[in-house]
Amino acid sequence: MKEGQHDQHIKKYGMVIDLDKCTGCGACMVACMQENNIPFQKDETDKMLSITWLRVFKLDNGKPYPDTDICYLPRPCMHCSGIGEHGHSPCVSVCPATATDYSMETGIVSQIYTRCFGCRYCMAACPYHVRHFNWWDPVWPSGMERSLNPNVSVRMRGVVEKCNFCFQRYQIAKEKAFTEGRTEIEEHEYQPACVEACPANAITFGDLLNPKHKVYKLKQDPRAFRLLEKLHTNPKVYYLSSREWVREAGDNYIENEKVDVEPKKH
Amino acid sequence: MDSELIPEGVQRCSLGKFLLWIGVVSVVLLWGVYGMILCWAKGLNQTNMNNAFGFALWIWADLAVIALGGGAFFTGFLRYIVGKKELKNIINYAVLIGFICYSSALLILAIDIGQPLRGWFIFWHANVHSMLTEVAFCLSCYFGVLTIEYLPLILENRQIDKIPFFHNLSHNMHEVMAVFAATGAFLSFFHQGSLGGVAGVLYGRPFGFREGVLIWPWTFFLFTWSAAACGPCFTILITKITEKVVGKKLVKDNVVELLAKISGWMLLTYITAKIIDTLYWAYVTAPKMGFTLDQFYTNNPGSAYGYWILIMEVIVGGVIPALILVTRKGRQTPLLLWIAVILACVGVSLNRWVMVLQVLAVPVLTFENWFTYFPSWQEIATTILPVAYGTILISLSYRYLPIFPQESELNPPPEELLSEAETVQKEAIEQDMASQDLTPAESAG
Amino acid sequence: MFPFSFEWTWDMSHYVFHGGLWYALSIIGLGMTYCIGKSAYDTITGKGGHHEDH
Amino acid sequence: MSASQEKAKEVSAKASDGGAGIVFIFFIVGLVVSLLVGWVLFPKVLYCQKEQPFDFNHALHNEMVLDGCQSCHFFRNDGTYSGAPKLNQCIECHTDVQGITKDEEIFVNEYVRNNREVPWLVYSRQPDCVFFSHAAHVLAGEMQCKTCHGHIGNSTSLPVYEYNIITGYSRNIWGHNISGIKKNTWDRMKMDDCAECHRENNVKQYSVQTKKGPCFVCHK
Amino acid sequence: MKLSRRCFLSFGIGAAAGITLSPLPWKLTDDISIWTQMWPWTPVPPDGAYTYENTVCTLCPGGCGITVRKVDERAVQIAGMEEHPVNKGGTCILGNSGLQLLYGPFRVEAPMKRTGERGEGRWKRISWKEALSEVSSKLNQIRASGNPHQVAAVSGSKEGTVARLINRFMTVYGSPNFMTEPSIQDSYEAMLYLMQGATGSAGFDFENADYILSFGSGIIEGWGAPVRMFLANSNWRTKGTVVQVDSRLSNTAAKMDRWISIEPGTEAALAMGISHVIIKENLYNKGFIKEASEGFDQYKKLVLDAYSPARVSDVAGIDPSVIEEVARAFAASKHPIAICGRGKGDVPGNIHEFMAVHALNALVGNINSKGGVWTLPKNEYIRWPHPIMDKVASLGMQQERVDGAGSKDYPYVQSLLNRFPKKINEGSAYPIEALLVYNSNPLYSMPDTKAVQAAFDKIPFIVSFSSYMDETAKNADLILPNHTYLERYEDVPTPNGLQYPILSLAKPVVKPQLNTMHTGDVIIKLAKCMGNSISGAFGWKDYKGCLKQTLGSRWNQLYKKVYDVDSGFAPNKWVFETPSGKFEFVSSLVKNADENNIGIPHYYPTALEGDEKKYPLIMVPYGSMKRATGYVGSTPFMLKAVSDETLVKNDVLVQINPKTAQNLGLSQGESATLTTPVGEAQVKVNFNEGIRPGMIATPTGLGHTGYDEYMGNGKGVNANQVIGTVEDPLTGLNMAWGIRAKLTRS
Repeated sequence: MKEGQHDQHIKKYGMVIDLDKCTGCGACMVACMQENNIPFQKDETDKMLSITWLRVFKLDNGKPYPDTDICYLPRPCMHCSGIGEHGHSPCVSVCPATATDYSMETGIVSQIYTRCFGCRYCMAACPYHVRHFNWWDPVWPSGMERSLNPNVSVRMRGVVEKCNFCFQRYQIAKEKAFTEGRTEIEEHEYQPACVEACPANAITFGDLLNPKHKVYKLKQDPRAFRLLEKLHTNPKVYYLSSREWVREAGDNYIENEKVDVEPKKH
Repeated sequence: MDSELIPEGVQRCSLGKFLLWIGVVSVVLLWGVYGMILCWAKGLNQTNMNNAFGFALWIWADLAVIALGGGAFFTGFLRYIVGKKELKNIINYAVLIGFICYSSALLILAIDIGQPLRGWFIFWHANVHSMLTEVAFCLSCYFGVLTIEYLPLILENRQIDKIPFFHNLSHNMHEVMAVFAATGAFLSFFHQGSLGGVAGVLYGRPFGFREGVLIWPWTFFLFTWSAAACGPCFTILITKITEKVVGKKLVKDNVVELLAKISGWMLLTYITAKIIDTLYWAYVTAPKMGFTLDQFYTNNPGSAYGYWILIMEVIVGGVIPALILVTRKGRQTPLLLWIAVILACVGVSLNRWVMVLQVLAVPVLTFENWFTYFPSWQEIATTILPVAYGTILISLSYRYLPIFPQESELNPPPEELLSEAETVQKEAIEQDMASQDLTPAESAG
Repeated sequence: MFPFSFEWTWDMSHYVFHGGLWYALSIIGLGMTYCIGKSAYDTITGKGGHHEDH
Repeated sequence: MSASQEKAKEVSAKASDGGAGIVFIFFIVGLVVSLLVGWVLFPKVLYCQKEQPFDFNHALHNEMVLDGCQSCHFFRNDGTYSGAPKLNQCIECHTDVQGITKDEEIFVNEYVRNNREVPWLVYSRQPDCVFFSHAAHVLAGEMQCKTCHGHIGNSTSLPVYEYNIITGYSRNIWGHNISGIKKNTWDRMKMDDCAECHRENNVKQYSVQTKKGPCFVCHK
Repeated sequence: MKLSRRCFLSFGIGAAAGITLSPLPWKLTDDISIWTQMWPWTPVPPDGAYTYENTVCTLCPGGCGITVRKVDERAVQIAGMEEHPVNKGGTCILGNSGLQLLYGPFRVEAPMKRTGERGEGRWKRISWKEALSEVSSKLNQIRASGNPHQVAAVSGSKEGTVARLINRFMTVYGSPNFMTEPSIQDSYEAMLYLMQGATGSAGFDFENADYILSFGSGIIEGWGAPVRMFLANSNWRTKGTVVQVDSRLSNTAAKMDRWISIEPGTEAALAMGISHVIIKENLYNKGFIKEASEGFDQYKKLVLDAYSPARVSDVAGIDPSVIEEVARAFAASKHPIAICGRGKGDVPGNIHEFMAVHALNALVGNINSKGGVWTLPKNEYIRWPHPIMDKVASLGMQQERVDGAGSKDYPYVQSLLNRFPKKINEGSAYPIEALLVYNSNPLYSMPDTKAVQAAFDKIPFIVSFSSYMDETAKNADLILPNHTYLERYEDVPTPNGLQYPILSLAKPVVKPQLNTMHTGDVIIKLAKCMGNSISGAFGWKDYKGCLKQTLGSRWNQLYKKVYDVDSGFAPNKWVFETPSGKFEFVSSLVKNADENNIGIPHYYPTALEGDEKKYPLIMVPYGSMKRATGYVGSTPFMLKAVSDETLVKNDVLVQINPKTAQNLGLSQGESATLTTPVGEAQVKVNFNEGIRPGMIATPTGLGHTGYDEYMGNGKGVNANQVIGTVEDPLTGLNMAWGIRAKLTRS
């Protein structure tokens, strides 16, 4: 960004997901699908072909019965701000046709479907597997296209798509604010579909830079961790877990490495 | 029938046999074309790629043919820039192989992308920070250069050469070929490198990531270097195969030996750099990201990505051929030369395989498992398509173009065939030859 | 690729990248133009060259 | 000397004895024909015309309303823009044929009586991949309607609706000038026109990739 | 012609120059570029005015308030209704994907009459008039023969005006055979009746409870009102302790504070063991026991004699110290609650287990008090005048119910649907000539589907009111499709497990999309078709009129706000309606309560179906929020969310401990045959360390055969195909939590 353009309206939207509360029920996944016009096939059991912008993973501690433990981990796009928070997330800088972009205003990584020509380099770049390719033409069983959301365009075959923190809701909230003579929106006015749907209130969303937003405090929770911090991708999705093995599962550690997942002291 | 088109002073098999041969290869070609059309019409669901393997067989094939086609730019570089005169006897063939490799790569890319009709966005809306943009630009420019280098050869066809304009054109193009070759070498250096950078810059992929102090992927240089080292090996290999098929010597030993020697030293230095890179990666880069070398090579399904692949790539496909080629005895012993060039080609292909497939197969999230992938027949067919296409193009070029300047010298024709103007007589002889029971080697020639 | 495409910015990475690209394209383009032009001229003037130098 | 060289000689001989004039004429003919094709025929083939359901007099209505364009093309409470008026807005006045025009007769008889929405063809309809916020431009940016839509509000009849046979877009997106040259801000509605205005008005340029407006501000 | 060649060349150059200088190539490039970005076959959803309408979701008895987002007339999204006290803005996965049930092609488009063989799927569209006359003439014919009791009805629920209209219709028609889908609510009701004399349902003041002892209840897997339970659980993460007793690592077991793994089916023993410790260590609420309980001494003796931690430990397979620890913590908590009813709660269960668990609540006196278990009165808002019955009806109503519910053998329950197929197949009761099915899909959701199918085959006339072509509708003779829940009015009574009465009103948010009719209207119309003796009981013009009249003054509030909480409700602390007026540890309502302790909480091992030698493993079905198991099937979106550890292509994966699998010589992902005394299924093996060795867990909610492929037709196996029923000796309700099984390589 050029000198002089810096302003206090810069936001960094992010998410804090409380894994202690998450029950793995999948409501977030479906809310996301409904909001974002995600197509479906007759067979969706191959998860590597299935488009789920938000996928709930099941983690286990690998111990035998009855010491086994499992934990669910919902994984939206991490909206990495990249090394040094410069916005060069792993996927953005690799896109040859500038179809994916990082906005310094919101910290959201966007995907422009009409610009994407489907080279899938971004998918190779993303270690979280948040990017999905449209292997098929999107076809709805007769009549079902009636529930499509007009705020999100339907993606054609052959392009990559991913979670965008329901950016359309940000736009809608902005429009409302303009009507009311405001230029900024309130925390509650912009919440992604998954956050809204979560029946356990496990997901919190807001501006990570704004001390008034709930996520600001939550990200400093001693239980907080992010996925693959060692790669310096700088994700904007934080997870909370009171279980050490879960926090440990957030990153790769080599043997005998001192694992720093102890709850931090306040 | 087509004797008017065949270069002067060389012998070729009968048209019937030739057409039969082309016909057989065309069947394979059509199979590939069918797979290609399926992919275009029905979409990439025809492949076994998935969201974990966004890059798969095709991208490997691309990287591999480009590496193997590296013989063109490096031989060109040696011939026109360094000034190794002897190499003019193999440069034509190197160019042809390069042309085939690069056109195949572009074709595969056109199938591989999800929206082929929008493929040109990579140029129009270029993101200059992407390695792939660099690849696309240099690849297509260099393909242009290769076409320019191949064009004079076509113009030298006996009939085309008769047209004064084309005759002059080919002459003039030869005159400035050094400029083209230099540009080609420059482009090639960058796109071979940026292909290396494709995996090297992926800082979310610990297996491929290789950025160093210069904030530049080391794989950039390793790829350029390996292509320069192994490309000529592939040129030698294809030349040797062609010689075996047609049953004639086409290039003098000293030419091949020179190329082999340079290749050997390139390979030796490359593999040294590669070993240093591997060690640094194993002991410094990967552990920083929480990985050990062991994690990269063990516990994968069916050991498809086991340590064997590292040994095959570095020792068997790198050290051994390098050592054979740098020793005079090694490159002068036909069998050893054969082994060395084959191993070098296998080594570089394996390297590309690893840098495409294994990069993606290694689970990065701790709660994911190794990803597995096996190509669908459509992918295999479209990958074999370039082989068939290349075979046809080589056959046509060999038959009708003066590819090998030393051919007539190495294979002096029988006296009675020298009266080239007498076409009727020649046809008669050809028919005569066809009616005789020729050995396969003769008939192929 | 062109300064009028939306993505174009006047910065160092674009200078370097597109500089290289246009340099290569110019050489290819000018080289071919020269060859074709010269061949046309040679053809008209009847000054055909010979291939003995390669 | 080969046959082709002989031929070349013949040709050059012909060229030198006065054929150049005819050749030049052919060049001019080719040039003129293709210019005509490109400038005249091509736009005719490229754009098809569609009739609006019936004609509409903006000027007449504009005189009768209090709040200008926004009287009918209003913002909803949630900030979304209503676009072309719906039947229930019109029937406040048009329950019966009031005027003497044939168009009003069509409107009342075919649409009001049958409670059918009028299938207006929207001149400025952007494609599905575009997100455009009227609120951001008119309310927050305080822009005038005519900056983008021109003087349609003063027109007494609707212009012919033309659409591109390849893209299906309304002709107003590219603009009526086939060469894409525009004189007024409302002559074209392409992405570059949006970008140009954004740049001129210093709209925040937060994109990491392009150093311009992030793509998804306008694309969905 | 040499000249023309040159001229042609010249012409060509001129033309090329002209074209380049014209807008043609540049414009065409741009247009083609746009064309490749806007494929006409990619749907473009039309935009419009956004509106939001509140209603109540009736896809399960959870009773969540929902807000439907509409774009003009299209519903495009369902979100939780922020203000609704049950779900406070949350939705479950099924509720969230409800629009797929509205717009899906698997809906029944119009009244349908079967033309082919049953289940063949060949139908003829008929008019509503024809449909009604078809049903009424058939029913009149049966009635005329003097056998009105030979008509039966199955309803998804017994609550709500539509179910009550059907019940009323049956009554004036003359059939006692109104049956409802069973659930743990039946067991809870029977238990409350036996121990507290109450005729009402159980509510749990979870919001104020601080220690939850759950005996296998799937707190976060659909038990009770699912979304409300999720919210409660989220609060407990900071303000409470939940201990889950479970024989496998269920989601609940994994997510709660503590998981106690026990031998399957020994929950009652553990409850009794905890009782033992509480009583022995004098930790119980003396006030409650003294003032408000009856039969404590007898219970105490039983507990102390037979359920020492050491003995319970042998039975349940846990350490005695765990029992003591839990007992002490439970008793020491301010508001502890013990709950039971396994998994999602769709199988009623063993009444003595319910009693044993509820005895714990009594021991700590946490009944009808803050943070405890409350008794809610029956929904009383439906106050219709008693119908006048003619002679035929009266005679019919005097017949014993075909399922035996309410008879002297099973006096504590109102419906025993699990006994229905058995009685028909045995032929021991009178035959059933016609069956009406509303909001229920017995051919899919009842255990032992083969037996249910056999029973249905014996019924000559089946009418389904289903909105969807589900398994039962597919096997019906006539389908009179109901509006879907987003197209109709409906009253929604208090959801399962809520501790205060709440009434909600579902309103149509979209116009009926197809030629369907509200079942309430169908019943009223049908009654009117059938003559005075029946139509007299249905004085309403239509269903909406009926509902408006029934809700009376509450209608306006409900119409505006969707829900209406009965704020005046408070539980009667320690007041009981038993003959003794006290909480009865030994139920005086059970004859010979001492005989085999039949009226006292106690443990006995469940006699699972199957021979242990032939079937060495125990198979338990397990539910998940991700798979709908009730009347409606899982939506395409839900199937998309189903894990690949459950379903791979069309194969269901059964969960098995790796050790057990290795003993059987089975490897991960291998195909196997699951055999139980009831049936056989082709499955695949999934290693799961969360499964107790010796057990197999089979996912429920898969293997549909109605609907269509997007709704999971042919995907996996319906777990009900391989599980049977076990009758509870006291209530007659099904208490089978598992079945013996074997798994062999196939």
